[in-house]
Amino acid sequence: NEEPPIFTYSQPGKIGVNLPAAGVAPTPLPDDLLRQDDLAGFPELTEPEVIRHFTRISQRNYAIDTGFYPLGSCTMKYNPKLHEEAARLPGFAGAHPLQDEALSQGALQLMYELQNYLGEISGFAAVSLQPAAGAQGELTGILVFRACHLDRGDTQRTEVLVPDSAHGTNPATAAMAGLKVVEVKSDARGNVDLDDLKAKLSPRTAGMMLTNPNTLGLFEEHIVEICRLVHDAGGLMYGDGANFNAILGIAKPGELGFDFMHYNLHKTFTTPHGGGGPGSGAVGCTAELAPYLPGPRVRQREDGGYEFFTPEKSIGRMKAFHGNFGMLVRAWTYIRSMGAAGLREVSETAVLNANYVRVMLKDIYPQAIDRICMHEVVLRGQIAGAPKDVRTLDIAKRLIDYGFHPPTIYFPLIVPEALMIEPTETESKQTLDHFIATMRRIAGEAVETPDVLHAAPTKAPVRRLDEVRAARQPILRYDPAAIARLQGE
Amino acid sequence: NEEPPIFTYSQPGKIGVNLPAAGVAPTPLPDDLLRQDDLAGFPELTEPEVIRHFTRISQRNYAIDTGFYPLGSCTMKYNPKLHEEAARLPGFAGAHPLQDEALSQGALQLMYELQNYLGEISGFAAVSLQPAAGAQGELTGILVFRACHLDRGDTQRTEVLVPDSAHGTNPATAAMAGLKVVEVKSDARGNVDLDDLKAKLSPRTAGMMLTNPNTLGLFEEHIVEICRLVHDAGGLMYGDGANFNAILGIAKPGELGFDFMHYNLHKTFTTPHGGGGPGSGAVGCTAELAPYLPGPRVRQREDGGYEFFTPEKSIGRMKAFHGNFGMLVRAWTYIRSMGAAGLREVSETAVLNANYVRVMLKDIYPQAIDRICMHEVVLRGQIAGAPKDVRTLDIAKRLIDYGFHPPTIYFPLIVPEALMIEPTETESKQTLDHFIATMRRIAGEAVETPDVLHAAPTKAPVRRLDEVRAARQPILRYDPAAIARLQGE
Amino acid sequence: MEAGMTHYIPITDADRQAMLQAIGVETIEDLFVDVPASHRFPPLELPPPLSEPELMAELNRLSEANAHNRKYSIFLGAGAYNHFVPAAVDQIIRRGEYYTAYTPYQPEISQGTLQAIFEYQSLICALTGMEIANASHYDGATALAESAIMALNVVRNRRKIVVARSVNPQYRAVLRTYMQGLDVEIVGDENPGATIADALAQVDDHTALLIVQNPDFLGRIHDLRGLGAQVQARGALLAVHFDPIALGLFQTPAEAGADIATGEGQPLGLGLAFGGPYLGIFTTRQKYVHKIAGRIVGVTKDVDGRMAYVLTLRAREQDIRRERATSNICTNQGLMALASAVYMSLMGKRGMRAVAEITYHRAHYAAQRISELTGYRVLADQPFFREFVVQCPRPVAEINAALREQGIIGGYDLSADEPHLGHAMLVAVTEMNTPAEIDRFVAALAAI
Amino acid sequence: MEAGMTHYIPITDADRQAMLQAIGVETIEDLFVDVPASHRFPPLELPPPLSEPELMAELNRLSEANAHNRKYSIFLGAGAYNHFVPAAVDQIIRRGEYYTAYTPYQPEISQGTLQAIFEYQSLICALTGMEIANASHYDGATALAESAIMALNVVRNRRKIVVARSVNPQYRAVLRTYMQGLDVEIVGDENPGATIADALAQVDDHTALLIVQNPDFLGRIHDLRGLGAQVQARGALLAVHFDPIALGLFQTPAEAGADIATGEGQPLGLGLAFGGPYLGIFTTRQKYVHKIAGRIVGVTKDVDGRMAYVLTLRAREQDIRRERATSNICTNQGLMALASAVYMSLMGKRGMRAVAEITYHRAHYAAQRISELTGYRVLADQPFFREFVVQCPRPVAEINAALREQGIIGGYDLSADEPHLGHAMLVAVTEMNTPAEIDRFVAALAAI
Repeated sequence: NEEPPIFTYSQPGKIGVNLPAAGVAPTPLPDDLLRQDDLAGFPELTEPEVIRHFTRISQRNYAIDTGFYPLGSCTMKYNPKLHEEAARLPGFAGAHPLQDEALSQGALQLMYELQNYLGEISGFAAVSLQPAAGAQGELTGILVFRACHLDRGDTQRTEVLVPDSAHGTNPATAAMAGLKVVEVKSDARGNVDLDDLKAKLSPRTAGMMLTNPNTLGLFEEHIVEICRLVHDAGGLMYGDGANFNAILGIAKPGELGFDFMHYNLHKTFTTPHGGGGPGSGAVGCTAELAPYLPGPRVRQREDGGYEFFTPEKSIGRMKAFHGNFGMLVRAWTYIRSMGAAGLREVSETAVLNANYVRVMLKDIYPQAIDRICMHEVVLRGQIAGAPKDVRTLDIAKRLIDYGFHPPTIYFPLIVPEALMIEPTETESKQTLDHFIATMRRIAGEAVETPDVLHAAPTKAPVRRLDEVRAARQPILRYDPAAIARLQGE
Repeated sequence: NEEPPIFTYSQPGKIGVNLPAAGVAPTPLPDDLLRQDDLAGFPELTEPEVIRHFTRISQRNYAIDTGFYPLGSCTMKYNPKLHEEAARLPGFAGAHPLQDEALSQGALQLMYELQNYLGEISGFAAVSLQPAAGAQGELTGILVFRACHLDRGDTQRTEVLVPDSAHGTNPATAAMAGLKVVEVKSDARGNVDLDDLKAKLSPRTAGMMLTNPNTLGLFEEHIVEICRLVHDAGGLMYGDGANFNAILGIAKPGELGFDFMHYNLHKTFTTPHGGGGPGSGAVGCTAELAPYLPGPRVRQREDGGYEFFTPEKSIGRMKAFHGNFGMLVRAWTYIRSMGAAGLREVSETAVLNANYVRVMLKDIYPQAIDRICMHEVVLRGQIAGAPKDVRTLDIAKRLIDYGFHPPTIYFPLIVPEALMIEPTETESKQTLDHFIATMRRIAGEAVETPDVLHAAPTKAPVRRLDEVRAARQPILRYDPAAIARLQGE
Repeated sequence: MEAGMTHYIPITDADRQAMLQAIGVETIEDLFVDVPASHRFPPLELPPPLSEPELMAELNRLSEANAHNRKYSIFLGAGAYNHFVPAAVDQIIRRGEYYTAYTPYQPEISQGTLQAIFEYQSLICALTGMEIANASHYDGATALAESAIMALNVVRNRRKIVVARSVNPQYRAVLRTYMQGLDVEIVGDENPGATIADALAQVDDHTALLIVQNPDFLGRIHDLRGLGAQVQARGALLAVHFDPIALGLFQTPAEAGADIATGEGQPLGLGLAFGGPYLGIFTTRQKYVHKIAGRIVGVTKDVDGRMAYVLTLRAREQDIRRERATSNICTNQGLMALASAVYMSLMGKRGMRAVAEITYHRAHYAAQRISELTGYRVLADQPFFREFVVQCPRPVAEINAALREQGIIGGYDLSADEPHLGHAMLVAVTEMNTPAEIDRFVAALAAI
Repeated sequence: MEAGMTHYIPITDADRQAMLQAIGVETIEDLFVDVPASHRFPPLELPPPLSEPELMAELNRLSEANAHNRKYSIFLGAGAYNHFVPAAVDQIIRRGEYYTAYTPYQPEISQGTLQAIFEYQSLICALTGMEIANASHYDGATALAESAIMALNVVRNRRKIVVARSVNPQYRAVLRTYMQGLDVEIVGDENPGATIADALAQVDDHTALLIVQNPDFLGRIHDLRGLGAQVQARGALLAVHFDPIALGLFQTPAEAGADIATGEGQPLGLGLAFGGPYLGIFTTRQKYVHKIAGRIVGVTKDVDGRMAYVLTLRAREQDIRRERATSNICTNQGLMALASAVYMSLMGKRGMRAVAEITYHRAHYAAQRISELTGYRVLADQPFFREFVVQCPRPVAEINAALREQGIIGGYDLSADEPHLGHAMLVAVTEMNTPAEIDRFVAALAAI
């Protein structure tokens, strides 16, 4: 079932497309500008070979469409098929981003409506759809914070507060914006430690980045107070929307006191993850911050038509054109499909599913913080009676043998042997029960036959990998000699 | 990796679509006409569950898109992806078959052109696109023969001659048309035995059904004489087009003397086999037989537009509407993509590939008739030195373990232990070499480790099946009790 | 080698030379010596090949030269219905594992197709109430014709088939095509307006089969309870041609006592597709399992005891029985059976009922609105499902030509099939016709 | 439970009750006690939900309210090009195994994505001549901005970036957005008409990076051989932003001596998609492997010795390095990288060259024809690839409005970006513009 690199099928002369002749009198090519290597190393294949190759390797992937994918923090929910049809409609898939606005009214209407829907769902006054991913949404927000402070003449605000439980993107974002990261501790209930927060707030505070529900899967019990404290210190509150799937119709971040947040359309709003992307990291903010948003945004003209505009004090473009439009079509479709009650049912069910997994497993896999959780639960892979060398990694790999994608492991960093399980609302009780039973069975194996866990997986396309070899002697492009050496070792 | 029947996911209340409300004042339902069982046994599922189920079981299939499929007589060639896009264009996929001709000119033009192309490629004067599959094309032809004879007042012609090497559909078709089957022997070179043919021709001969190249993969060397003999006896010649992929631009059946033939658009003209269908069995014939063809056919009006018409002496409709239109779109696209030279290259390469396999294997797997073959080659699974109980079936099943679909086996019936290999033109020499090496390897195993062959396959989703059990105690619909009994045995 | 001639053919010039050498011939042409020289390599007069961009442009032009359901409101049915097709259906059937596979003759590597067809059979049984279903026929018409063949084989020595006038006229035509060589008398549909009772009256002791359709071609729903018993009492079989969408609400063929039930599966997620590929559904009683044509999938075990699926009872089929087979069917509509299985699974119990209800209520709303128009008369003396007959003030062709200008495809013109009804239009309404669209249709009719 | 609210949610009422009981709460609401009561369960003012048929109808209406390439001839480029998209590309990327998978963090069950990305990286290296490529950035603009970040990290203590005026203005804008917090000076693009030589002249010993684009925003192709050496001699890096289609024929960034090469992958089979999702290509030298942002796939072995693929050198990434990471990139454009890998595999050596040649010849044909028109002047003093500047007799907006009536989307209006060129239109021609279409375009221009 292995499939060799596509380059091994190459033979001189083959081609996989049927292209037209130029059909015009040729113009001489400028010889001195031509490449000299005749595309050396580029493969030559026919369409049947290309299709077979990429079909075969696809079957070596686990995906939402093949099984349960309880990857905490990633919201691996089902991607509705109607959305795929929608995004491929010719007026969406075949429209040029720079064609005249008069020729793009359908696309602009969709973007305008999506801006409004996202604003309403989150309690924000303004939305920009441009950022391409959550991390870019974060960068957008922090740049907006910076621009706002500078615009007020406040040049001292160089610090961004980040809880110790935060996603790695948060501190990386702050650094990318040229700001300094100050870490805030979590308390015993998994909330931000208010004393530590107070200690770290200062006139240098540009703002705080907070995920709520946080990465422990817990709702910040003091969220209103946190926002007030940050505001009182002159800072702004950034909401990491990675966990927004928990609170649709449950709470609006804008009403809780956040000034800015990003939406992961590829999490909460069902656009597919694509094996790593594309996503969309649309952002929403208060009216106060709206003038700094990246452009273009869409507004309605007095005549009812739609047009692009750039906010007056915009930090500038985050990328070319208007955002990952194909993702916007899917998100718009999802919201229009679910409506207000449907979205609330999404979050309610996501939280129900997570709590069900929690109560059915926490006697064996201790919960990091013993509280009702939101859309995900963080457990610890520390099984009573199991040998010490049975680690969370082994449990995760053993799940693969039973046909499950493992949860997120070793995150958040503050929880030892963390197992972060996010079932989402699109899984049935039947699937959850099967997963729970399997987790319990693995706990038994951990005690009785720990070697089975160390050896796992044995039923996947490959077994555990030599990751050190990959990093120490990197082979990062097709190189027959290097691969032959590897295979000869 | 097993996947239970979809019914096992059912739970009351679930639904997989989002339907509109009626939105009109309801009309009382006629109580006495309603079904009484509330659709008992019908499942209830959500979209995620349905998609996951059918995605998972799909991976338990072998297909052209996953590997080499040298199934003789079936022409498992590559199905181009552009064709799938073409057939789904909204004016093809969303047009009603009975909408006015004025609203269907694109579809009619395509059908008209396809009629002409198929006629030209085969040397026939008239084409009907209506038959849904090769077998229905056969029935069409034999009914046309019958109608033609009767129309001439010749009521005695009740026999159809069929070679002993014929596809099973040929005799079954004759019987279905109420005619008697007379079998004609093959000679030592794999041709129709001319003496036997002469002996069996008579005033009762309605016609002869012949596949050319025949099911031994051989071109009938005396085809012109055979046609003459049948015609001289007052009969008509039917060409089974199953093997037409061998002779595009090589020979035209209409010019060789055939009166009628069917085209398997799902073989020669790349429309996919769909796991058993749909196909399309368009038919072509001489001008003499054209008045008997089923309607509607398409003709061009004087104003350049297109219209349906029914031939004056038509045998009648073979099915509702106009044929499997989606297949017609794909076949049209293929012909327009390849052109005349391309089609000839198709057949030349199909024949080249088959002969290459032939010469590389016939020293170990004896060729049924030692001649240059056409697009497929018939070998015998009789390996020198192997135990007697190693049969062709075992060789076929062992191929599965090596990642190949087996060839057709035990057909044609006149060849003991037949292995009928049709590589098609869409396979590379690399793939053929790999297949050849594997066949040779298996021959070695047959001698050295025959049990490996008897036990094969071991790497497929399931191993050999109890087919007797399936037939003796048939479970033909989901029945949990029957399945439980089966599993408990 | 020309660019563009080989994108589907992975044999290079170098390969070709090496292979010819291995074969022991000089040129490709040498492989064709068995073809009579006088007929070898005829020229093919075909248009020059088109590149892929040109081909898609031309296909798009042909496609847009047709009316279709993204552009037009469709009130036309008569055997093909504009029901909703969930996107999930196409997502599944365009998986290469399904549509590029052959008939599942090697069960070990065809479990996907086999399980899907088994589930199709099971769903069809649940939908119809019938005991067994095969893996499909070409379409509703040919399934109906095969019911006659089967009846002739079950009820020996009877050569008369009675078919009700209210059966789709195209289906009756196909029945006659199929029967033409078999020395069979087909009666029952001679007289315009003949009822099912009239047809039943013609069932005698020469009759092998009575065929009725419910809802019938004119959309009317009949109470067929007891019909099977009456037919069987005369030694014949009853075949009921059903509409799978109507079965979300209405009497099943099993409740009618049918021995055979056939249907056109097109409304089960296949789309209009200008008439095909569609899906012939065929069901019967368990006791006729050896008489049914076509493929059937059953459950069994492998040598390790794992549950598995397999084509079974194959001795019935043409490739084994040859001239003693009762049908020559080989290729069927497998992928369409899969599509309908996905559709039925998505719909489920609630969805099947809901589609039928929405269709019913909207059709009746439309009929009511049209009946209020001056000059139009709706024939609604009998219950109907989604189709009904409207007698119009002018020829239907004229009305449809006017509707077309409004972006509406009007109903089926019955003047050729049922001239006794006058300017009669058969109007179809589904869940795709919104109330607003129906109102536009009614307004357009009023304005003509 | 309302019909239609649960088609994506497989938890029934009965399940919900059982699960609440297991959890030990009475109602769903009890799970949300941590949310401040005053802010709990706010109403959402959204339009009522649409059923699937209604949704598709509304989507179709919005889609058809846009011009698109099945209806219009497109001569507009400026960073997004109407190249041919083979059907095989979509066939692959719409496989659920690919598009519904997450980032391949569990390599044992992600070999499909990992191998595809490895092959993407390899194809990009072959195309560009560069040594390593990452698994993608968001688009060409952000890839270019990341080249500046990387340069600042490679060339320590230099805070000046020089960017040529002929770099896409949107990309220059994004570069400035990304740099705004990093105390960096960006120069080189101030003066209209400034050349690459002018930009090079600004590279001094405070400069970390020179960024040029080839073909440049106005379509011109430059001979950049030796440029890398000149820049490196001043202690700076050279980044070349390339066009992947042009590389079928023209000088690679490697031949220019680039340290970093970035590109917009959109023309590689992604379609126009109203601006996204596109694909940011990022390549550099092997020696900077620890400085590159984003994901990288490498080859290794499993414990049984089987060759396998894995995300590698992960210590560079934000989830491990956190505030010491040089980029926060996490989600990328993986599926688009796959699409481009399928495209490049289909095209191969011959196809990539052919597309570039057809584009080149047709663009020059169009330029020649337009240059013959009275009132139009083509700026073609330098070699160009697929785009060229036309100075028009009237404002470009007026001309485009007239073209629109002919079903033609005219070129990019340069008046905002490069006002010194007058009524200048940037015209793009690809293999999708047939000679006949070009003739129509020229005729339409002539008639304005």
